[in-house]
Amino acid sequence: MYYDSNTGLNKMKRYYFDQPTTDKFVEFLMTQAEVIAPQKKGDASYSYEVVTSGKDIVYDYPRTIQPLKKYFLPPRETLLSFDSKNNEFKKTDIALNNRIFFAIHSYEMQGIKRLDYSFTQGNPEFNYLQRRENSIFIGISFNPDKWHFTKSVGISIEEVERFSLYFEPVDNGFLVFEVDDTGKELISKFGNGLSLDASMDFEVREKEFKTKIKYHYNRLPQVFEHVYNSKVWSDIAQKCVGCGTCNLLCPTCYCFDVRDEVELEISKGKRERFWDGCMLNEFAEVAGGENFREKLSSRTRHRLHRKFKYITDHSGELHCVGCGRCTKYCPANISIVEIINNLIEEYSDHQKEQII
Amino acid sequence: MKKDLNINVHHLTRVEGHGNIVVDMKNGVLNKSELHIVEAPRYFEAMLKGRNFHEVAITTSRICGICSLGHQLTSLKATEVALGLEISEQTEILRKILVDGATFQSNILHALFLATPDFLNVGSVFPLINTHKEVVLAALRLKRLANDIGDLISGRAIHPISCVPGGFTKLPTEKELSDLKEKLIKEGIPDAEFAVEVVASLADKIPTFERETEYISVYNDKEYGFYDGVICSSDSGLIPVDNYLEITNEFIVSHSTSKHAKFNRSSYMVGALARFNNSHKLLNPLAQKVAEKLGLVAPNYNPYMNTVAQVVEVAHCIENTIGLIDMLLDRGIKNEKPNQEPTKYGRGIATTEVPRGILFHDYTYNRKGLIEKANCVIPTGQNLANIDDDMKKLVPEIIEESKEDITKKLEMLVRAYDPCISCSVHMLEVDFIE
Amino acid sequence: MSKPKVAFFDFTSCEGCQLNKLNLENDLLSILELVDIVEFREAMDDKADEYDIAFIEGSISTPTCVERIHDIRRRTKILVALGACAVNGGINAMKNLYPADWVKEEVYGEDKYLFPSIPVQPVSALVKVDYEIRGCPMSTPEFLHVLKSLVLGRKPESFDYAVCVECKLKENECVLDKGMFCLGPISRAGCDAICPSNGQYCTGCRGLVSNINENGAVDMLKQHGFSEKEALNRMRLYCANDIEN
Amino acid sequence: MENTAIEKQDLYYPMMSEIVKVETLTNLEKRFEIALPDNQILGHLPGQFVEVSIFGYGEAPISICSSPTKMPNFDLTVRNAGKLTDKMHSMKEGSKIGIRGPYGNGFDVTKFEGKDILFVCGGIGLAPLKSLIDYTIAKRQKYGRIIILYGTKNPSEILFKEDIKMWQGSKEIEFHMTVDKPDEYWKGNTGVITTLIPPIDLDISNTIATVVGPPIMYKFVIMSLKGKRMPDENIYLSLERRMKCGVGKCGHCQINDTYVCQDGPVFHYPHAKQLEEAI
Ligand SMILES: Cc1cc2nc3c(=O)[nH]c(=O)nc-3n(C[C@H](O)[C@H](O)[C@H](O)COP(=O)(O)OP(=O)(O)OC[C@H]3O[C@@H](n4cnc5c(N)ncnc54)[C@H](O)[C@@H]3O)c2cc1C
Ligand code: SF4
Ligand code: SF4
Ligand code: SF4
Repeated sequence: MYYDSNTGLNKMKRYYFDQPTTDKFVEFLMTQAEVIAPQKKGDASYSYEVVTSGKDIVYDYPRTIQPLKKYFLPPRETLLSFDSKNNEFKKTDIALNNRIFFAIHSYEMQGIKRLDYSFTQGNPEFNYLQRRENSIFIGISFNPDKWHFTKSVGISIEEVERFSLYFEPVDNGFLVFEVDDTGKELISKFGNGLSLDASMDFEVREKEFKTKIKYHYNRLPQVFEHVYNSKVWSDIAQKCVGCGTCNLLCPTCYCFDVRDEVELEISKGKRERFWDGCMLNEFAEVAGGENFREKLSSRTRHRLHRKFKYITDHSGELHCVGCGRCTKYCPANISIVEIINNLIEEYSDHQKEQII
Repeated sequence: MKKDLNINVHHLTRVEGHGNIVVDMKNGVLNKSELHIVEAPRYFEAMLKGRNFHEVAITTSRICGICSLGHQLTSLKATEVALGLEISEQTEILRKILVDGATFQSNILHALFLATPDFLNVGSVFPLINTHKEVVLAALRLKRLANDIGDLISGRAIHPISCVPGGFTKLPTEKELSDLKEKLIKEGIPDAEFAVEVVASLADKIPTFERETEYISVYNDKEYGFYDGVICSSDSGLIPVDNYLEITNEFIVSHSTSKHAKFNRSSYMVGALARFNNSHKLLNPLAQKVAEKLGLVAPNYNPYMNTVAQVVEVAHCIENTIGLIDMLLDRGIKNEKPNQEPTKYGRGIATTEVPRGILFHDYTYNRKGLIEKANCVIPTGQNLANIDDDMKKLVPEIIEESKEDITKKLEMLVRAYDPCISCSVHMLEVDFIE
Repeated sequence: MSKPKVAFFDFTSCEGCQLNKLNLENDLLSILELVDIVEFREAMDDKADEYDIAFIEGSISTPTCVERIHDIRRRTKILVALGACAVNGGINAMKNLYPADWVKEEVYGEDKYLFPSIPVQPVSALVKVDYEIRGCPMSTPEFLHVLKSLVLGRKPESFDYAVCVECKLKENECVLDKGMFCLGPISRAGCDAICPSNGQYCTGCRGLVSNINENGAVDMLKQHGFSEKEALNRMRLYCANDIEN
Repeated sequence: MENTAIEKQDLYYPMMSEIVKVETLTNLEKRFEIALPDNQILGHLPGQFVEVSIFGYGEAPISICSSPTKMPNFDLTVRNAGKLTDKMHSMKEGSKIGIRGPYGNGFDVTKFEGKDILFVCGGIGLAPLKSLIDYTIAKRQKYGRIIILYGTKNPSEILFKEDIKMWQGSKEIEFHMTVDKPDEYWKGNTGVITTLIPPIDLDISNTIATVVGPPIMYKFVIMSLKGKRMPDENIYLSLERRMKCGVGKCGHCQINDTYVCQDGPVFHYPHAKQLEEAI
């Protein structure tokens, strides 16, 4: 899971882009495909948006509000439109534009990788997979803030898996690494006639993560074998208000709800799906009023188990990528790392007791 | 001559709120001719006590759905005076656009949807969809356009969202503003001109009746008095806003959950006609032309002409909004945050013209920024005594007509004031005892 | 199938919800294709004896209201509570926080008996309410959704989850994050998070989500710098009847 | 994504099918016979379900209550519980509805061959089990005893009265039923369904028990079966959860790490026992 980043990048061909070259590169990308990149949103937030002017791109950003999943599993999506008078329905056209996702962080890319797994398992899902076609990803490194803990879940800042190119900021510009053939092709198309000094040495500077999980990520599934009945869940439930933010903004959460809505011309309408979340009250309620996860403690437990155990048991990967969104945006300031560390503590106490 | 007459209109329709008209004449003596306000009291001023300054305008906006914007702005202004919050020029321009939009919306609603059916002898606007589809469509477009103004500038036309103490939490973009301006020019003005034609063709249906009274409105020597200014009385001239209690002199009458008001005479009038009579010289050129076309000349003493004055104001508001948008576009939209750091705590009094007339909010804040004392004086309340006086003069003048016609004329009279009954019952002054 | 007969009634309220319907200018004509509006005092003179669907705006706050609402319930097949005032008492219910007699006396002095007033109650406290449209004012898309659903003869969707959900779906910058107050995490959705989307905070006008963690909510607001007193006070703006302690 | 075979493009798209017969069973339940387009055969196993779809009203998972041996049409028994089910109740012969499926695992009928089968059905739980009951009756010689225990709240909720008459009259089937609250005409057993279990004589090592009913029923039925020393391996349950997609994507039906729509709704008890949230 965890690549030695130094060797990873060191083997790759690289180029130096100063800022004007970078701007030109963005312009070039925009001629190739729709470019999507982080931009400012509100006072102190960011979001991935379609680029209309290279000036809007923010290269140094902590994280966006919504993860990149919004481009593959939109928050609100029409599954089909119908005409009930004639008993007909139309599948929705999913536009197949080429898209380049630019200035993406490693954990975000890994989030997409986890979603790929979830949407290809069992019944592969056409809507998602079709949106995933013709996507190119260009990575960029980031400076961890107090919410990131990607390293604790085995994802380094310089993890380049699934990127085509990777940008590392250096003085007055970027070192651009050629990760795969698509990246190579892009550079050669763009670089025609430009002198892109490629000889620069590069050494990864270790960046400090302020937030850490106490155990190595390899041991987390094992911890989760033993904490199902932990007290930690009910402790968290005292604070949690069940707003669902942690589900909705998580890059690897993908649960949804489906609703039909008709137009004022009552026979026409559409079937839409929306992001949903297991933290919400009605998520597991059935006709007759039975709610299979009524307590907030059981909901948080389910959420965490989906990140660290249930899917992990099948995919072999943790389904938390350490982006820190669920913590940063939780109105009740509930920290996922704190939950895990508390679970670890309880688990290790328990282990000690067993030894004695 | 008829000696006895008894009219009791229970829950007058096509007005906002609940009111009854009661006329009682025995042996030629008029015992009673009153508008009974039976709306349930809501005790807003009491509820305001202890509310944080962020919540005050949100609460007072709920006094009335129709004038929610007027309450909101007046409330914000009073809060800003009390807490010493300066607002920017941009905020002021945006607020003026909002006042124009709200007046435009409300006047169209009243003139075309609520009052016009009377002139055409139908019970509501709905039958007109079949008989006068073009008019209804134009009216709907105008109303939508007016609401678009509120939606764009404050997030929602009813109970606005983004205008808060000290400024706006969200600003329109320049593109949105210039699109709105386009629409006002391309759609708004032609539709308004069409509406004026329609009203002109109905002019002979407007009852002739005159009763001179005192006209009170906001006055401002730079522009038609809407957003801000001093108090103007046609009897005694200009009066500072802080002295509003000298004018309103509220008193309780048993037939109304809303208090009545009087100043120099037994009653006074507020609203479109009062504004027109006091400020007509400051109307925009388009509105001046409309007034001329509709035969509205100041001073006008026919309360039924209030509806016509509203149409004149619609023209004014559209043209004025276009000018204000130009002003904003010239300056460019600046990304300003609301100024919400109080510099003092105390009393603040503010006035604004809402569609139905002059409105006062008067707050006292304590040192924690919580409301200690509040008073709101609402236009419909101020008009009630004047409506009763009008009825007293009108009933004997039309006593020879059928009871049905008399009832209709009385209903039309009350409707002409465009009374906003549900807000009028909130003009309740409460002193809190700690 | 004949068109359902629809009536609108107003009780103690600002009538903003009714007006909001008139603000459906673009859809008004299509609505009239779907239903027959048989009573709507704010806009028309007509009255009817029976209705298929009655929309009720406003809270119950006088003895006359009590009679009227029972009468309407008898005449209608379906009764929909429209807007915060009708659904949970809304802003009016703040009145209940004060001793009633004191308020009345302060306002009307010795004339206080002229105007009877009882504690503010939601419509559901007196008669069976089939469906609710929450909000202050009600949201027009939701009103349309309910109207269309009832014309289809189906149960409308209810939105028993937090405003935060809709806020996140729209990718708004969180106003709590900006140091403002917000009730979005515990208030019912269905408004499409219109207030946070306009940079303003959620005032909880749609009432609270069911099965709520009330202590957690107060703690949450405390963590954002609001005292327990302020937090509860501000929750009561629209939920005076629903907040216990 | 390169090289991903896009299979099943029609994951969420229903087949427009026809209701060919409607039969009122109780105040709340109706049985519908459904014909797929072009005489297609659904090809289900007993215990599987379909997603029923009515445009404007949504979708709902409904168990197939007829045996696969009945062809080409199949039956659904629907309780009026909300948006879609209410609309379905107002539909007549000839109406169109959408069908997706069959979904879920269903019962492994070959594994049951040669065994005695005990059916424990609570309320509407009889509907999903009916497909298995009918199947075992159709293939009668392959199975041992067929014992059906059926309990409802009150006599008015009894489903499939015709079939019950047949079961009661048949020598090849042992049928017992009970109601929680009898009315004045009720002559049979009264009491909850677990009261039917102790009196019956079972060859527990060769009996398969299949249990379907309301959520609270499972715990007690299993306790009774354990009381008869029924081994866990011989017990099968079918569980209900909220469900939207039916194809393992929407997340609603998860019991711990298990998707009811994929790995269920039929659960082998030793597996269900491992799932903390299951019963
Ligand atoms: C595998 C499976 C098999 C089923 N088989 C049958 C059957 O054979 N016959 C039958 O009548 N019913 C069956 N059900 C239950 C049926 O799916 C629900 O009653 C139905 O979804 C309600 O849909 P609605 O649109 O009518 O109600 P809605 O208006 O959507 O909701 C009414 C209530 O039902 C709840 N609900 C929503 N979705 C579901 C759901 N998937 N399951 C249960 N409750 C839900 C909601 O919480 C709500 O309170 C089955 C459910 C499952 C999961
Ligand atoms: S974001 Fe926080 S408060 Fe909201 S559901 Fe998640 S953990 Fe609970
Ligand atoms: S669980 Fe939290 S930290 Fe982990 S990927 Fe999801 S949102 Fe990010
Ligand atoms: S602004 Fe309010 S509603 Fe939106 S996410 Fe933040 S807390 Fe929730």
